[in-house]
Amino acid sequence: MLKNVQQIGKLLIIICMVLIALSSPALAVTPEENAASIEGVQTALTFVWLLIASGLVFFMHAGFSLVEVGLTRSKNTANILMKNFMTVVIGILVYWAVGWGVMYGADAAGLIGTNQFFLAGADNALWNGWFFQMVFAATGATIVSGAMAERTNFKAYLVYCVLMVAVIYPIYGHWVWSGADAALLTGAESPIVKAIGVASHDFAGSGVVHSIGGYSALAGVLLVGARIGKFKDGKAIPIPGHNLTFAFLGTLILALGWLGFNGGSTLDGNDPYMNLVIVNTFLAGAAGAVTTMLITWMKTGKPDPSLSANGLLGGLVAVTAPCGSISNWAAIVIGIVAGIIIYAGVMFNENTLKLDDPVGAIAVHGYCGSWGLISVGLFSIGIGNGILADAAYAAEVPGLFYGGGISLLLIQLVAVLCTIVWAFGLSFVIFKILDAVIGLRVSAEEEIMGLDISEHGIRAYPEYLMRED
Amino acid sequence: MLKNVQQIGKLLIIICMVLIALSSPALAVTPEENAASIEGVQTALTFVWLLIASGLVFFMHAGFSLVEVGLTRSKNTANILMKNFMTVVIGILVYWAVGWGVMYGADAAGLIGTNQFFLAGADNALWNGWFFQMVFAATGATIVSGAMAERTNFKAYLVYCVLMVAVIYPIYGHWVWSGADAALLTGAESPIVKAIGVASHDFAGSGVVHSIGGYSALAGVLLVGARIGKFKDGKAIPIPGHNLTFAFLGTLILALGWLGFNGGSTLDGNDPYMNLVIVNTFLAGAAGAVTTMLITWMKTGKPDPSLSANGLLGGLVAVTAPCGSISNWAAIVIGIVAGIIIYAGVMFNENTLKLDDPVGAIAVHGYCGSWGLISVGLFSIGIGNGILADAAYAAEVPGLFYGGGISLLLIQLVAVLCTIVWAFGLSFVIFKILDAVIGLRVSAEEEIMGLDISEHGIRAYPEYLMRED
Amino acid sequence: MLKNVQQIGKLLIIICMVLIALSSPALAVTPEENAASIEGVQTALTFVWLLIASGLVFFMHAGFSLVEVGLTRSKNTANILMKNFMTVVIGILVYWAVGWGVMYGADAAGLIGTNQFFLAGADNALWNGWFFQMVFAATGATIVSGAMAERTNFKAYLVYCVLMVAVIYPIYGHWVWSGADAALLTGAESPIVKAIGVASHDFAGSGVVHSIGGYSALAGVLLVGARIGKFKDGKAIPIPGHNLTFAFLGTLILALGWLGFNGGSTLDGNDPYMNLVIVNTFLAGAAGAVTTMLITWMKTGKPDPSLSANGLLGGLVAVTAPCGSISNWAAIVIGIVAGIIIYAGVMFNENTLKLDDPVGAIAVHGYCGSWGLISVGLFSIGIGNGILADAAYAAEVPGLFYGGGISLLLIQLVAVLCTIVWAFGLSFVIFKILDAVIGLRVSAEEEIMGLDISEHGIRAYPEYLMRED
Amino acid sequence: MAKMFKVEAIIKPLKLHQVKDALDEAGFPSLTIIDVKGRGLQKGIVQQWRGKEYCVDLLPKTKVEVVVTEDKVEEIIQLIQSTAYTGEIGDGKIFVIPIETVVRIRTGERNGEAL
Amino acid sequence: MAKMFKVEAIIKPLKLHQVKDALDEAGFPSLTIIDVKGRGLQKGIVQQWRGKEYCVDLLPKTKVEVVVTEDKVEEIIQLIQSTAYTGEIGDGKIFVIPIETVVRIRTGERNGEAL
Amino acid sequence: MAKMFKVEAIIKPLKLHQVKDALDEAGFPSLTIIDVKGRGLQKGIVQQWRGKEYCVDLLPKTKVEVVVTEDKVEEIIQLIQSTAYTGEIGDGKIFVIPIETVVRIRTGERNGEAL
Ligand SMILES: Nc1ncnc2c1ncn2[C@@H]1O[C@H](COP(=O)(O)OP(=O)(O)O)[C@@H](O)[C@H]1O
Ligand SMILES: Nc1ncnc2c1ncn2[C@@H]1O[C@H](COP(=O)(O)OP(=O)(O)O)[C@@H](O)[C@H]1O
Ligand SMILES: Nc1ncnc2c1ncn2[C@@H]1O[C@H](COP(=O)(O)OP(=O)(O)O)[C@@H](O)[C@H]1O
Repeated sequence: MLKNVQQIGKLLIIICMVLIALSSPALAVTPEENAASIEGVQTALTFVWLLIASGLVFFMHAGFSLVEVGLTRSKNTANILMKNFMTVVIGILVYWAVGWGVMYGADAAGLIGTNQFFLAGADNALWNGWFFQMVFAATGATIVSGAMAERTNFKAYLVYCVLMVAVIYPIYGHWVWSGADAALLTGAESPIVKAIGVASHDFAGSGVVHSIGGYSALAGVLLVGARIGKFKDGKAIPIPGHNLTFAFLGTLILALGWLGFNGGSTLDGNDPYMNLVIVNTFLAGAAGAVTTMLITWMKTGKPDPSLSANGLLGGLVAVTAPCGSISNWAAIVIGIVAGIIIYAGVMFNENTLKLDDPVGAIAVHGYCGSWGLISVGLFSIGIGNGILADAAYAAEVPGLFYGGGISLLLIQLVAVLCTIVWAFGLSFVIFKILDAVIGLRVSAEEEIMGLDISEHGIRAYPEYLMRED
Repeated sequence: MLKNVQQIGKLLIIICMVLIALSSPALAVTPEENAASIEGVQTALTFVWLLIASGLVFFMHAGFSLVEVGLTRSKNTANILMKNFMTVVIGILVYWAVGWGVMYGADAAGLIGTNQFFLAGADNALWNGWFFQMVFAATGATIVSGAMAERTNFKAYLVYCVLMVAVIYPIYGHWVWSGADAALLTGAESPIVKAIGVASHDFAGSGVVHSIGGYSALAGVLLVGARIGKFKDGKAIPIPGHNLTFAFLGTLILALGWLGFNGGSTLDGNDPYMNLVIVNTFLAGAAGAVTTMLITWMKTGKPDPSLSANGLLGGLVAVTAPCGSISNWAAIVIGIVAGIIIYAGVMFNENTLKLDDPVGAIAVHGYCGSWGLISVGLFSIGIGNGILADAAYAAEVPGLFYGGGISLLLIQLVAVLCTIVWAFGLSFVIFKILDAVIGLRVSAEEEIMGLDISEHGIRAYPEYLMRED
Repeated sequence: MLKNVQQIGKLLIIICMVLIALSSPALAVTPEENAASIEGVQTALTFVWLLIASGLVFFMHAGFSLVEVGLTRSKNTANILMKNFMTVVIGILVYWAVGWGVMYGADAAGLIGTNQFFLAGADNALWNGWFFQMVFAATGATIVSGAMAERTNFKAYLVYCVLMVAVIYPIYGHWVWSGADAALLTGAESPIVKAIGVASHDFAGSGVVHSIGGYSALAGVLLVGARIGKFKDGKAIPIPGHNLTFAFLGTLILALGWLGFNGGSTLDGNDPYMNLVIVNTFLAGAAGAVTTMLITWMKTGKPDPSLSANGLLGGLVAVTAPCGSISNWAAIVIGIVAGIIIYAGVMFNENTLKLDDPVGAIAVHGYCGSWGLISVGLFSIGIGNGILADAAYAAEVPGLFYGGGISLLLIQLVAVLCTIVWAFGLSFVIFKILDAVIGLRVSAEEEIMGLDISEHGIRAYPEYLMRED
Repeated sequence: MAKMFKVEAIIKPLKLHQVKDALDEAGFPSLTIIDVKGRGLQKGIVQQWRGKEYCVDLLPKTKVEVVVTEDKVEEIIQLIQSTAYTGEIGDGKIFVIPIETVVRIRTGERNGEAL
Repeated sequence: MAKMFKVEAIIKPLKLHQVKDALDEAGFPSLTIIDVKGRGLQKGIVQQWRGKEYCVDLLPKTKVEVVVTEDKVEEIIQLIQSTAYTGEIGDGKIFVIPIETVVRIRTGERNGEAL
Repeated sequence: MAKMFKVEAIIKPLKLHQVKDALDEAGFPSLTIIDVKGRGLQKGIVQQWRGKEYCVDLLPKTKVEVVVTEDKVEEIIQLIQSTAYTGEIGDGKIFVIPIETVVRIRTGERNGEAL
């Protein structure tokens, strides 16, 4: 009986359509054609949105350059500019040839992608996706570059940069973002996910991008050692950067870039939750900046510019994982905690670990990245609940503070562990090898002379008379 | 009878739909579903457009920083960078907690909004709207910061900044943009609008943002006094800024930002009139720059860089109110007049009023903002006329030069008066109180030493040897 | 019979629609209405996309300024900033008044446009198109400004700039992009196109924008002569620029701008091929940068920063014409060749031609622009083939390496010839006249003093003590 | 031939304007200025960087050099001393150095005529 | 022991190259260069800022210092004078200052041997 | 009245810290520092710009000036020499210049008391 009705329906429709089609060309649009057009526009909107978001993230490389240049001495400026510049262009080529395939190619054992190298067989949708992912890829290496600035061998850095974009970043990325059933940290078939019962969540990469960069930087800083003159009798000596205007311009460019970084990470120009994502992003960043400023004000009686700028970045890094899964107030709390982590982390690194990280990259990207992952386990509202009623891309279950129990927090902690073990461990090995083969550090003479002269035979500002030490 | 037909119609449709739904899933798209999807895409396009526009406006804070830094001395650079940076982050937090509610919350007496504090109950549409409005909100304070640069107490400025974003800006904003029936300057029920017979129009904020900032700056400059050495025997002494490259980069960033500032202010990604708006914006800015350059060329024999840059900004500020309501040629005329105002205004402030405004903020934002409001009353074409045939958001009636008589001009003049009384008056009182409680100005010694050292214990460019005076 | 069926169909539909319309307002959406809405959204998406792309291209003027400033001496910085700044604002006004009409107005003989001056009769679609084209227009003049930096008379440059935007650029542009049937290089009715049998293709302006700028610069550099001290006994003496940070920031801003420059040039926000375009763009740029860096590394033992930055730009310029018509690997090859051209071109200009081009504009824009046009003839896949199956705006036929034979290569070579003859020839004449009437070059005394003081009575960085020579 | 001396004063940068103007008015327009950094009885100032304080003990100073004949030395010293004076530590010092010969490049004049 | 002198020349910055090369060719490669600002008979230049003119009376100059034994002083003066000469006001001055001792840090050599 | 001298040392910039601290410890906190460029036996360094090499023969140096009474001169020379020493070419030189008068601006004290 139903079948009959169906057939009659089909018949009726076909008749209708024939009649319509015949009757007048002006009226010849079917709902199905419209639906296809609508889908076309939706796709086009996603393309446009992601391309622009990619542009903003690409521009972040200018931001990183300026922050690093500003917070270091002018005798190493050309070298830092070149390192950051080559990082992007190497990133483009290597992520095209290898990185994307490793990250998003056909899954092998939940651990690594295995095809689509050189973007073989790409179409416009893939190019769009690649471009957005590519601009993220070089970021990890750039973070490392900042932390190791003013004493690292240029050639060794370039080789490291290739490996970062080809291997370190995309393999961890595969575990989280590949969408493979077995993807180590997020796939339904992954033993870890099965054991804990819930998938890990890292919206735009507090872990994938920032922690990976931050803990790789930790390995690098450890192995390359402190700059000459940084520690005297075990006490850290301030080495002021040469241009605060560049540092602040860079920071604001980075904040702008985060609009694309997080906003684009819904990967869908039609997902209204990009608004929640972006609002949370800026609330957390602002809270971080204010917090760090207040702490420095209390500690030394004067609000510190470069740490306040770090505070903004810390808040932004931290909220990058949870931004699509939490309320506004939680974003602010996350930002405040990030601001505290920035101050405490920078001091801890310098005073306790005796690490020399000129730009604070380890605290900003490493520690705040981990805090970001953890915060998902605390503040996640859960898809379908409250403001996330219609959300598509957020942490699925509620976190600890929203009655979701400990599971989400647990898997997030596992993710934190993975970033540390993977990024720190692998980078440590790579830097060790690079040190043996190429030499990780320039000579003391070259360092004192400045890497601009020793590595590039140039001065960044040849006309200004400036003190060498 | 009609009722019967309706019922038969409904029945037919329901039958049709059931048949269609049953017949084939592939064919199961109704025009209504399509219409809903289309609306979804339209909304998504608005979201995307406004988020990007917001990003560009956010980036204007980098522009303001660079212009202010560039036109002042290097001994105050870190302080200016911090002030502008904290202005944005404070703006984000305060406009979230208070400002938005005061501006767009439920209207009380046409004067003030009263709910939605902390964005209570927000959804994606509201977050989208908030984000766009938020990036505007901190601008007023930033304008003030520039005019009072090089001698204002950091703490007093921060407190002022909070009040600007929480009270001064959003209350005036409520009068113009809240959409409330009784909104003082635009609501149909407002006694002023009723009296004059037409609503005021301020497209993107020549008045709301720029005049408010400019006249607040006037109050501040008056109370804080001139920088040491600015006037000698009643004659203004030039105090050159330390970096023209920053000033020009900042100016170009501001111009870029205006694309979002004005373009986004249709608040609708589907409104084709964003094109007219943006074209008028850039025409006016260009006309302003050329005009000011020519005037300085004639006056001193050499085209002046920083005033020419001010000329561009003056044109942009002026056209911000009328840009959606006028023809191209009118935009150019408005820009030319703005360029004249810039030169005349800067000279008048310095020579006659003996005001010390290092960056020309009062002329750029105050005077040109007022000219922008007035120009609406002169050049408005009126919705439905000529090129505005399909316009949705423009001044409703024609202005004086388009046969609309004096009413529009009148209400625009009332708006100008309101900006002056409100911004100058309230800021004057606030600065007076701040001066009594915290102290508005640093000590002469601190000023001479530079605010970088006195307020932050830092130098912006510690490696460059530079003269202190 | 068919007619009857049609009539019955129409009748049925009308009945249906009446019934639907009567039955319920909520259901009153026809597929035709939806189709119209969809078209509206598609148009709106194009508007939004092109406005944003325009913004990015506009921002390139900041990039050009910074690169030029960074690679020259600080005593000419204010002058360079002013020149670039006035180029944009003059560009806006002149392209509005004249340029657009000459380029896109009603065609006369395939050579020139003849109406739409002052954008007479413009609607939103035209404003949108104008804005996008306008931001391209001033680029040519800016290129010239860089090559002739540090010794050219300001007034003469401004006059040249007007002519560039009013005549030189738009006439050549008319031949390629006007869409006129007779358009010299692309119209089906053009004698050249007829003779060769295929239209020339220049996607986003390797020729129209870059070669025209580059070969105009060649004429200017030839006539204005080398900077004092550039050649000693026929040997080129390096004159280092004063700020590499600005040069690199500028380069990254330019790269960002290219996203809009090439991505926007599909002129359709719904064309998915913008993704291919942008991916190819960045691949070529990256390949160019790496190539030039490696060459300098091999040649002098140290990787050269400013030439590597030029390498990126060379790759971007070259791929601007072919980016929508080629595969990824071809983009990389094109970039590599561009990187070689940059090094060889800069050396050839300096060592052989004894030309003094401080920023490398002739090699970057002239030579790489030509290579870009030629590469279309080699690597074009052809519309409808392979990845270009659905492409709308690409070179129509395959190039030499894709079995398309020699025709496409031939017409591309003709286009190269046209850019050289037209831009070099006309600019040569114009500069000659300007030299006679105004004087193209400042006096030796003014040049030694620096153009900042002589042309503007200002120093860009008055506080820094710096050597004059 | 009158003996000649270079009066070399290290002063606070912000006093330069006054010193310069005073010298001009008193008929000594010619001078040379050098940006220097100095340390004397004056303790350095405490600066901070990323939350850590450190002492900058070399403070920016301005060196003013005026070459005159012996009879003008005392007048110049008085002038500089009175205009550069603030009474606070760090006001600086004046050193007087003998000059053997002075030549004006443009004219080749020597010594007294060259001043 | 030959007496030693420091020849201190204040010249136009753009003449530095020539002076430096001339000294080198004449066998006096060793010298020290300082960026200074100076005022002499030469009037300052008028600059402008935001539409207002003002006079900058301290112009950038370069100080060249060469320490030599007495017998070389005149030669150096001649050399500098002839190469730094433009004939225009502002060409600068040369001051000759007695030096008591010279020490080469690297070797500890003194006086004549240290030069 | 004890004779006074200015000990003027041209040293490598990166040695400034050590020299400064050594002087301080030895009881000579007062000094003046000037950024200079110099050329001596040391060849310049080869730099490059846009693929072309060129020689910068004026290298950044730091001039340290300490004015003391005659009896301290030798001690200061020794101190500077030992701390500024690297043994490589370019270590610099020390010049000792007689000083006629010293005045402390703040107090008006002269000569020995002013040091
Ligand atoms: N003995 C000295 N040798 C060289 N320079 C000196 C000497 N004493 C003082 N100066 C210079 O004079 C400046 C001011 O000296 P200071 O002792 O602080 O002044 P005051 O004693 O008046 O407070 C110092 O910064 C330093 O540059
Ligand atoms: N008496 C002086 N004391 C110190 N410096 C001087 C003196 N006279 C000239 N100078 C320096 O020499 C420079 C050139 O002097 P100026 O009088 O302009 O030269 P000329 O007399 O050849 O035109 C001045 O800028 C200043 O730095
Ligand atoms: N005769 C001199 N006159 C002026 N300055 C000198 C003279 N000799 C050396 N200098 C300064 O001393 C610096 C170091 O001199 P150099 O000859 O390189 O040292 P060394 O002989 O120990 O290698 C030079 O850069 C220069 O500034």
